[in-house]
Amino acid sequence: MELTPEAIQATKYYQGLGLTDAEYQLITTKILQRLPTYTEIGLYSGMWSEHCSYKNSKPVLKKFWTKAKQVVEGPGEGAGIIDIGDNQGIVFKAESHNHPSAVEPFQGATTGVGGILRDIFSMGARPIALLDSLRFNEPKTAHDKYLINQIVDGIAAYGNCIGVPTVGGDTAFDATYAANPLVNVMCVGLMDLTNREKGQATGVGNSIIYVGAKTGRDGINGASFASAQFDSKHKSQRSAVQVGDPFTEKLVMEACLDVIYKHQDALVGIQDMGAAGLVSSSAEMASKAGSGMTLDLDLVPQREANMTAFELMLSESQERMLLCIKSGSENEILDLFNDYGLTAAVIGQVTTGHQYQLSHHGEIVADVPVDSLATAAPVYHREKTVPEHILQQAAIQFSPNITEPTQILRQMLQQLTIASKKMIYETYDTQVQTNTIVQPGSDAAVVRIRHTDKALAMTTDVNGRYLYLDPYVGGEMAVAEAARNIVATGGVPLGITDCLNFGNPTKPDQFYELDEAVMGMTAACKVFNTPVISGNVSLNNEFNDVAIYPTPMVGMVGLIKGLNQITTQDFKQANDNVYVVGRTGNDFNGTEIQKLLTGKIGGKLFPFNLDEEQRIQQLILRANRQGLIASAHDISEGGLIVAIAESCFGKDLGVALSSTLTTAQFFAETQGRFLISVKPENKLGFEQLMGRDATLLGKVTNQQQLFVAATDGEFKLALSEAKRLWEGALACSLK
Amino acid sequence: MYLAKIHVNYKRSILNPEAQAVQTALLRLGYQDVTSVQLGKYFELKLTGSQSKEQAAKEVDEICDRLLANVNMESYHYQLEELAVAE
Amino acid sequence: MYLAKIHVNYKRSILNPEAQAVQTALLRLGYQDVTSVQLGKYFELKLTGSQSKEQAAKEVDEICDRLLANVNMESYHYQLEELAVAE
Amino acid sequence: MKFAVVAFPGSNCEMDLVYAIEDVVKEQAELVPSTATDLSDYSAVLLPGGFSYGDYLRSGAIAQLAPIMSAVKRFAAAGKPVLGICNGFQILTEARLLPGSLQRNQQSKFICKLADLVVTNNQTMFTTDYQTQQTIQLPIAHGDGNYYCDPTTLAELRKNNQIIFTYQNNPNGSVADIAGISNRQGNVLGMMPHPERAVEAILGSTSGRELFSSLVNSVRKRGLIHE
Ligand SMILES: Nc1ncnc2c1ncn2[C@@H]1O[C@H](COP(=O)(O)OP(=O)(O)O)[C@@H](O)[C@H]1O
Ligand SMILES: [Mg+2]
Repeated sequence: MELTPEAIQATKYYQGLGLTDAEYQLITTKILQRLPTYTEIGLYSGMWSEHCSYKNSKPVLKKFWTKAKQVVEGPGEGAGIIDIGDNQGIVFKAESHNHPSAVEPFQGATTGVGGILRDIFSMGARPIALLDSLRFNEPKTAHDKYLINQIVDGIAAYGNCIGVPTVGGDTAFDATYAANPLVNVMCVGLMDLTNREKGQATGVGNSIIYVGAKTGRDGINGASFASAQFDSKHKSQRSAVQVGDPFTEKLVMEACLDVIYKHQDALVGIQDMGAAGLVSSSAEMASKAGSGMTLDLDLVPQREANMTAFELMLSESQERMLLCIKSGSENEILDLFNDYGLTAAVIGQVTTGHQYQLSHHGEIVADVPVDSLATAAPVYHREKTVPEHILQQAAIQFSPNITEPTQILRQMLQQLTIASKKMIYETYDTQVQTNTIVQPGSDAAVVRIRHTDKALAMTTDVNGRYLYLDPYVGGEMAVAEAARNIVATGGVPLGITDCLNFGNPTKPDQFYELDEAVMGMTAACKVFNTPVISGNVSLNNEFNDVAIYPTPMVGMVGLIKGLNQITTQDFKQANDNVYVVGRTGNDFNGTEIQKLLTGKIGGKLFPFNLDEEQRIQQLILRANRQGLIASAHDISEGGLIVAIAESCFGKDLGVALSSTLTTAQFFAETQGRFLISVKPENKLGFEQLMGRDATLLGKVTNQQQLFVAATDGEFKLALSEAKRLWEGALACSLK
Repeated sequence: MYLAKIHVNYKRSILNPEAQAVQTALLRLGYQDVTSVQLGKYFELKLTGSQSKEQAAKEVDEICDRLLANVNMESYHYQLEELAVAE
Repeated sequence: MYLAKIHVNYKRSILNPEAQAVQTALLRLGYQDVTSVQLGKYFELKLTGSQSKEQAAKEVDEICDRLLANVNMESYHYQLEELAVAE
Repeated sequence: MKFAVVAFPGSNCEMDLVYAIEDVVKEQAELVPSTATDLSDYSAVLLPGGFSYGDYLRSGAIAQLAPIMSAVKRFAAAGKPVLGICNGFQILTEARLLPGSLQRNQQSKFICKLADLVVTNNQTMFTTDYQTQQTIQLPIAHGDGNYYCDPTTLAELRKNNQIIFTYQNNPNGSVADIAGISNRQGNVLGMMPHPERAVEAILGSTSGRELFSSLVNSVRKRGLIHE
């Protein structure tokens, strides 16, 4: 039996659903002026969860810079849209599936991919690429390895099946993610701007159509689950597992795109059912349009018998969409879905007024103002204080003592964050749709836009260690690194999406990290002209009260205006000149070398100059446009020496270089630097353009050796050995 | 030596897309009278180490929990048969 | 109404890569005494149309041959149970 | 000439084939739904890659029951060319138009990479523009690409020159390094690698072009053409 309104109040049942006393008060006294029913309290718990309402993060998200000339649609709809000319737009967004993946790694990852795809095609765009940003523990235990293998398999299973290439991503390893791995997936779609869709339900009498998988009891109230923190005591939360069905999603995607492209006259609005399932999609569609809505839950396609209204509204069964269809056109759309072999049904209507009414078994089970669900959740302005570990930071930079440079290089190449991720991305179909020009393994991935001379560069980046030491500067660096990767391939950055993976916002020192990071990211976005067009917040990433490193994943897309401008990181041929562009400092706090040599990271993060980074990036783009660059690689984790090694591996070419840097400086992670190779005939032109920003290091060679002389020692390693260590490390650690 | 015959199935409330696909295919082939399709995995393991049936059961439980079944969404049951050691 | 309990297994002579993967994983987890792993599929179909057991058997054979098993490499066997029609 | 590209629910390489044929090979290609029953308008039939019916149960098992497959069988029986790529190959084996079957990759993971192949028979309708024993590079992208047949069948395949492509470094455990086989008559070819992904230099390889040009030339030469 369902609890009565009185019993809900007396037992404070709402607390178990994630609502506070004050929130319950607000509903009873201000909004409804009566006690909510069991179904109604469920609706509020889903809609007022962090996942749907952003109640803790809204004030922070407002700080993002979202308006720029190229933005057609900013945050708010399923995903943002950027104009790339020729009446085409690109749509992209990222989504986190951290908690589901910690519980059920394979299905957690698959449903993450499924969810982000729906966000993209519901905008009227065809998904053309996926990227995955993963954070794991250094695999030690069988469970660590199981998590990694299953999460990667899950991403592969869904993306490969549905036929969207997974073209890039990033993977880093740190003990901070041991109990709380991060699984962030980004999708990029391409659309004609004329097909732009909105998730709105307007027009009294128009019909609400449900299409896709039938509703089951899976993931009931997953939105509040995703917003709750983990600890070793709450194993019972583990009921919220959903199974991904990429085959059904493929049919849903093709059918919905068919409706959007060919049945515009019938279609009023379309939205995916994501977090908080049916209630969130329907209430948002009505609220955005200023309409009311009634739904008859008996008409909802159901997989299981005897489901309650609460369960039907809050189920997070996957592969479902909601459409608003003009009255009179219902059969046209139902027939279309039927032809695709999909279940679809009219389940409700747009009404006058602003009430949201649900009936079930002939009774009204909920009758609430629709805006109270969608927009009236309280907003919390959280307190922030500087974390203790930042107050305690030593001001000086760590100074690595490198006695055996070659040996340290060997070890560095095997650090999992640096080692090749081939064994991950080789399990992804990177080529389906036959547009992938630069596959994983270089800096940004490049996907061409068929039948044009344009291409898109895309990447995901963030280094949580930097943010842990300084969330503001680390946030700037995350955006800068993404831009650097785009620029290295020849792209002009267009915009970003993000996944804000943070700890508990009610703890002032953890809220500090979120707030500072967003301000840092915003500062950088303005400098690189990359507005935030979409994103996702994942809070409470903590286990037994310890939060992960603040990890705001940045997903960036850039435009390459001519296919001949596409550049990769691989050295192209012997005798090309090798340069480092940008100044190298003694920047070691938070770096891989600090971690390798001391087993931890610490101290004040090294300084960063955004304008300097932007200036260098502009120079690289200019050199690229003038055709002066043979290869370009951004310098990031592991520093210059790692970038050099990586550029050698692609075409098995060696280098003979010498420099005025110390061996230690070869591991510095100073931002704003590129490793560039230039053909002999372009040497002069390149040097003239770069002036003092480029330092000649030497030449690419045919010898299978990596030889680099520094002031206090040299790196000398057979290429085959270097490559074996770098390519083998990850597989070896997962054995 | 014991032979463990293990069935692993999805829990009732969990979607089984594969079983659903099979049922749809049967419908299309004209088998309208097949009203329900369940689909699970079946394992046979030979255990040579266990001395007693209890010990074998303990090992099988452990193997199922750790590897063969995903207890978040699957349930399992098994039978144990004693085999002549010579095999 | 009949319930068909169907096992589909790889033929003996054929290497089953998935069973092998399970065995390797068991080894890695330390279960050295598991000397053999077989892995197959298990179906339960409810048939509402068949009037007799023979008729049901004929239908199940047909379904297995056409869809559930690839007789190139798999074999199947099944049991039929009569169910109360009310179900 | 006009190619039929059969799209099953869950296929995902059908448009790649259409683009390869129209943009690069410069011939006509039409999508044909799996519910269609007639292929008489076409000179060649292509079964594309992807995950027909999610590859649930077994790859290709449900697709082989689709209405279009009777038409494919008639088309093949008439000696006209049928090419199954990746999932298409799996469907052809499930439909018994080709012997053997495709199992899970040996290492049980999906693999996507450029593979070195050897053209072992250049006498088929699909391979005349290659040299025999020529090494070519085609992308592979599959989870169930591990070709299996019993020893008797393998001996038959060898005797009749039905092994058309082999891997230079076996990526998935296939018997005899098999990457592609034909039927006895040589007009039905199944292959795991994706020639349609290898027709433009900018995508990494052009080794797939000869397969399409061989097919076009053979069809023209044999007068199998339907314009
Ligand atoms: N999880 C992943 N999925 C797909 N590609 C990945 C993944 N992790 C890393 N890669 C690819 O490996 C290459 C190197 O990644 P990374 O070391 O993060 O590069 P960078 O430091 O330049 O950002 C990139 O091409 C990236 O796309
Ligand atoms: Mg990079």
